[in-house]
Amino acid sequence: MSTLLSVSGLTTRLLTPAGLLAAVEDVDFTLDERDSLGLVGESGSGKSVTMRSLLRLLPQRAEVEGSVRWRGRELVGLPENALRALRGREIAMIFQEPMSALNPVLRIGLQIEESLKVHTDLDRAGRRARAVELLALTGIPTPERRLDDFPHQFSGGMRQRAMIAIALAASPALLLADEPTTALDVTIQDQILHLLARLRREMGMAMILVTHDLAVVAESCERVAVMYAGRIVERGTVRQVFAAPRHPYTLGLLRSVPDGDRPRQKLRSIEGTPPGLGNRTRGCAFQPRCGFATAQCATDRPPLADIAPGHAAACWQAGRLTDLSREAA
Amino acid sequence: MLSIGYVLKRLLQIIPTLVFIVVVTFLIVRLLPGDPASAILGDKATDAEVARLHAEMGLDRPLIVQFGNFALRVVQGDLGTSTAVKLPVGRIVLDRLPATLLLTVMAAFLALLLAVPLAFVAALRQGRLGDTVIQGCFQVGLSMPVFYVGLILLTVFAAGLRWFPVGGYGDTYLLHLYHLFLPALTLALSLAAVLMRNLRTAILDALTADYADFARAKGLPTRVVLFRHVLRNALISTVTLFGLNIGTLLGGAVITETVFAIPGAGRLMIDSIYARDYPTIQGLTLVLAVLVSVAFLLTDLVQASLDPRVAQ
Amino acid sequence: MSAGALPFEPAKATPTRRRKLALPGALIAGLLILAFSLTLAFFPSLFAPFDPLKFDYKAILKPPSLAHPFGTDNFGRDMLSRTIHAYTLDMQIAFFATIVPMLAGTAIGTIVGYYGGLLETLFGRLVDGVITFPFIVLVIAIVAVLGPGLANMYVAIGLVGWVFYARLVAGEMKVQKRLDYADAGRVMGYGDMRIAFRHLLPNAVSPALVYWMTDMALCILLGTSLGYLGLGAQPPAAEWGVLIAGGKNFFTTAWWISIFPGIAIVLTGLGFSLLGNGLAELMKVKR
Amino acid sequence: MRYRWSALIALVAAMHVGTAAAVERGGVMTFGRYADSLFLDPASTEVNVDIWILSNLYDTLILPSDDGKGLQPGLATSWSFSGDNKTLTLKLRDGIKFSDGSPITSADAKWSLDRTRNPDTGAWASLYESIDSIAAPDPSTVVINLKHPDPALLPVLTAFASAVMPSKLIEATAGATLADKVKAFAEHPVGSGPFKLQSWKHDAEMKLVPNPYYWRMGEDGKPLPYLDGVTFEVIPDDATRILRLKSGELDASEFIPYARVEELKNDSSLNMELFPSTRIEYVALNVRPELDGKPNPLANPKLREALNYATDKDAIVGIVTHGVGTPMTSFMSTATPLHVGDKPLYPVDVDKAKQIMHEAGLDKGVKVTLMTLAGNEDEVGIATALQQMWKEIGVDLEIQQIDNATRTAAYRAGTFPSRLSLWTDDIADPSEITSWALYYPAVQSFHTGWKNDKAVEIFQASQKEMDPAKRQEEYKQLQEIFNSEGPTVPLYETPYPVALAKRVQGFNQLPLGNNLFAQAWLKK
Repeated sequence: MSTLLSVSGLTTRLLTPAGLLAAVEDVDFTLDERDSLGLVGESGSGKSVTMRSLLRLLPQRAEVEGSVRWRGRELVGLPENALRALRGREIAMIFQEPMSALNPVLRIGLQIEESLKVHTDLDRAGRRARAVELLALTGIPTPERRLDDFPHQFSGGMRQRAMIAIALAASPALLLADEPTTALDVTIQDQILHLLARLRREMGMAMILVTHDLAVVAESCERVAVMYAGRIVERGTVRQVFAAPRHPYTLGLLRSVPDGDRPRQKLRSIEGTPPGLGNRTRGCAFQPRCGFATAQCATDRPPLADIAPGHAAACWQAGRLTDLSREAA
Repeated sequence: MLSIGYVLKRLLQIIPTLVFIVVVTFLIVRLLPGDPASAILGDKATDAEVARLHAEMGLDRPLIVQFGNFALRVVQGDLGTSTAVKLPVGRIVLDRLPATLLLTVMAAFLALLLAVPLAFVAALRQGRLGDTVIQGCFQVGLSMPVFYVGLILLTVFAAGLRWFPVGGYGDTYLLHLYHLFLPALTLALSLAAVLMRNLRTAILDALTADYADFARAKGLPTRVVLFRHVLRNALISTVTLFGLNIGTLLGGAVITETVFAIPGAGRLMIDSIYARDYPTIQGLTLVLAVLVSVAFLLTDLVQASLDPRVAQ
Repeated sequence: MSAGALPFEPAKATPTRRRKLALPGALIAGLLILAFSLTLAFFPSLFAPFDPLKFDYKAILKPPSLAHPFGTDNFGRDMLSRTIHAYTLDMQIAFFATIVPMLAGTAIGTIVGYYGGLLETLFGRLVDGVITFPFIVLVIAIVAVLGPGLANMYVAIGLVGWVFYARLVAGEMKVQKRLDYADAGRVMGYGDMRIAFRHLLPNAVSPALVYWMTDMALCILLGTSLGYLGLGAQPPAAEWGVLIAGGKNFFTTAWWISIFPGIAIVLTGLGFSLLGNGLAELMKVKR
Repeated sequence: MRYRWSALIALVAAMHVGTAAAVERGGVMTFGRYADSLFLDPASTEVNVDIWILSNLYDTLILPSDDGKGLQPGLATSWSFSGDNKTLTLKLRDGIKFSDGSPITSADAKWSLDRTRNPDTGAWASLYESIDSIAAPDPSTVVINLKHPDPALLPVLTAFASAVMPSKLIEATAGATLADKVKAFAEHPVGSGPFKLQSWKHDAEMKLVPNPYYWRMGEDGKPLPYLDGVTFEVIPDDATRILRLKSGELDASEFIPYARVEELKNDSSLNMELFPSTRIEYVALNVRPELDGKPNPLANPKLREALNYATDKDAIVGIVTHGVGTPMTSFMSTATPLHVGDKPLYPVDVDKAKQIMHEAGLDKGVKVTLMTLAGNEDEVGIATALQQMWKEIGVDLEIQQIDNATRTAAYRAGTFPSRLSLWTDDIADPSEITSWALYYPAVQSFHTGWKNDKAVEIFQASQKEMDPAKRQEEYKQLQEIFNSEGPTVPLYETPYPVALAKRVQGFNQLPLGNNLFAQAWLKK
């Protein structure tokens, strides 16, 4: 399958009281058609900013550098109205808080039809029919009647389904999902993930899923990229990374998640907290919290180097990490 | 969105408010020192004449009886006769009300016309020059006494540039609007300042809200994002604020009418208080209270239509 | 009050997202202006070159000069001294006209907001009544009953002003009382009053405090309007409203009489609103 | 002794020189007023806003001369007293009509005067108490029988309250009582004056148009008035009124604040007129021994004398009236007939005042309260000036700003400590102000409680004294008594400041305040 999206050297700076600071630095990854990539990391790791930078959904005075090629077309520096034509039609996005992402004062039907009005040439009746279709597609009962309801008349799960219906109105090629399940309780979370999987299959849609929940990544994504302090520290297929994590941070994350099939094991958390935007050191950003850090880690930053085909990690100890971790266990 | 039940409920709520206002006015007026008869007859009248007028006005009867008569007649639509100009209060109030209504409606319209676009500009250019200049001007506008602003506008635009007449009210409907522009602008300035500041904050919050991001992510044109999504949400709190300030707008009309020589109900109220013209004070207060309650209800309904969560 | 339209602007508390650019600057600027105003209010004679009441028949209506930087009024009194001495009265107005309504309104708002039910509907009608009634007319009527003078003006404003605070606090209290920490209080066996005042009020009071700042500026403006109607501060005391009203007739010939007190009002009003913005910023309240 | 007035009239007419410029007819004059009229009924209205324009709607049997001091024929062409001065016979002009064309007869005059002099229907009945009865033997003769000779009768007959009204029309108007009939009639009045009311939008605009049947002739031999109409506009704010005048939207504006008289004098497009007036400003001091239970310091004549000498009238004239006013030379204004006195009363002498305070044992100072009108610039100015001047001699003056109704109630009840007072005469005769000022049985001398038996005695005599010389002498004594020990602090007199556009000619305001438009005309 051809490459849908290729991102290289992506750097985004945001305006903070202390001036323009880089929230995302030098991020590279690619995404093929129908592929799904999980962007995972603690809050403040820059995963959400990375996703928003693709569509340039950033506050007024943010700056984006590097390259984002969508179907071979460079998006960084594209004029606003050209980029706008692409949003919703080819790349769609859904958000974490369905209650605040849906406009509380507009009927759900209208919030779907306005998208169709921009991206399709359906007439009023056609749009209304399509809207009903979309609601049914996302599993909302009696969609015909629910069109004229308001967001506050929907339950948490229903609101998320409605938001997905709105996003998929123009059958986009790529869906960007910013922590879509975080605000939902577990049972509904599972339904939403299955819904997303089914829709991707039926509509041949690629997906980038931003989350801090490794279980969600494991269940929904083929490939994963772990971000820390604005950089990708490890990238590969889920199977490769989960089986043999090559970066201490990924290892620490995996160890802090209970593994259903292994008997009682001690969960270990990672000490300390990720560095703020301002104070990123010269060496590897994870060094202060890393159990395997050497002198070199403090001085020069490890590049994101391939260890196996399709599997890369940014750590001087990447090669020897599995045996080191067994000794320390 | 607006259920009839909600509208009816709100309409019924006006009744107790009106009763409260009528009773309060009736009592306050009776507390005013200085017997109205002597206020009307002035220094030179003899005591006999004062006593005669006092009895004629029925002021010697107990309060409850006076209130009974007043309430009875109000129900029949008779607001009594003004002791100052010896004309039925109903007719005077009807004669003077249009000027004040027109003035306050125009002022409200101008206030919104000023506040909404400027709040948008200030919000979109948050922190930059445009924002500080707009906020600064409104801060000055808010702190200037109404009569002073009125005087400046009159001197510059009316007497100076002759764009507008110097006060007065004109005869035809069109002339009314032409005459009332400057006073309405004077009255609108302070209200616009309040609305602008509130709306600017509301727009800032709406701009950064998720539904705005989602709207942009849907690729909707900026116009749709700003008006249908951002402004519509931001206006809700501003409409409530507007409702709260209607009584104040009317209060401001009192001075504006004096400065611009407009024969409005505001000035009639002040003259009546000074002349201890009980019937006119009571009648006018009741009429004004009804109008303000209706206006208050209208803004409530507008808000309910804007925000479905309220009307349920 | 002005009878000039004195707009009231209650803040509305809704959950907000943390704003990127905190603005403590507004608070600092506000405090600076407030400090400046209070110093002049407490020690006017230190800064005022002349006695504010002293006539000088030979110096009637003199334009600004070295001797009289703000010029003189139609009694030959020095306008700079009168504007400075007016700080004493006007800061009094700002504080005394608002402190009682703020405290009373907050207390009533807490109780009404906490208990709700019939009390709340009754309160709602009372609030509608007070808001619907043209405020300036009520003040003038009350001042006419009690006679002009600042003390009566405080009473007049107080009788009406508390409603806005009560309405704000009641609204916020309804939100706070549904939160978990209110139930926690009940679980711990605290009485209603203790929960309402010790626990809920500190979180519910912020919009009222922010509004208090604006209210202070508005009360000074109200003094100006009453001054225009002759019901404000009594002569020969210096108060900005009275000074501006006094200078009205010399508007074209002796503009300085009204301009400088006007500037003082703008500056003080600016101080209060900056303070309000800063406070709102600090307590994450939407102004 | 038959004394025919007609000889005197010829003399007065001759004096009236008037500008020789040819009169131009037509045009409507707009006149800016500070307040609107309330109730245009000559018999029952009390307020100046009504009184000062009534003379344009109604004529009286005898009219005041143009300088307001003398008389001239009105609806009556001639009048004469009987020998014993107890009967006045007036001959009506023939062919005179009301503004609706109906004839004016002696019955109308009798009906009007009877209504005015009846205390139940006339607010000014006390001025007519000398009249016993009125007869109308034939349509053109009115005979007034008096209880006693009354020197003030003729000036009283020129007053607004003596207006001749259409009796038949009023009686025919719908209404339960006479008062209701008058109220209905007052909305569309029919009068005998130079103008009639065309429209009246309260507190905004009143339009007068010429009375087609008016009897009086202009200089060009055609009936008065010269104008096509007068439009009154109500503009309460002084500054706005002047702005409107300067921008040409008004032809004239009354009550120019003193502070701006100088400025308008230098304005080439305007005539700043200062019409002589009977308007006086004074402080009335309550002299009763006790005031609400406490001893009243002002009861001590020494203190009153000290206050008078401590008051610098010239300074107050300078500060408050910006030099437009003049210090008072007697308790009545110089424009009041029989006024005596050429030098200002109590010229300021602070040392003498201190000396008097010392003699009266008041060195340690005394507290006095003054009631002033809330919002009235002039009164605030005077009060502030007095406060500072009296402080010099140890008198601590507390200023109490209250609204008019409250002050009037305290004034009438005699419970006011002291107050600022303003007075304008209503008739061109000193008897009105004198009865208020010193005739105790009337209103206890300006309600102050001051009583001087000798003054009361002389006043009663003067009320019946027909010999002008003797009456002059009596008034001379009355003024000497009052000016030396009266219960007031006289301040100043002021003219009526009216600003007129250059094109306005012939407009006149009498010392009594009446605004006369009959002989006004607009130069093209």
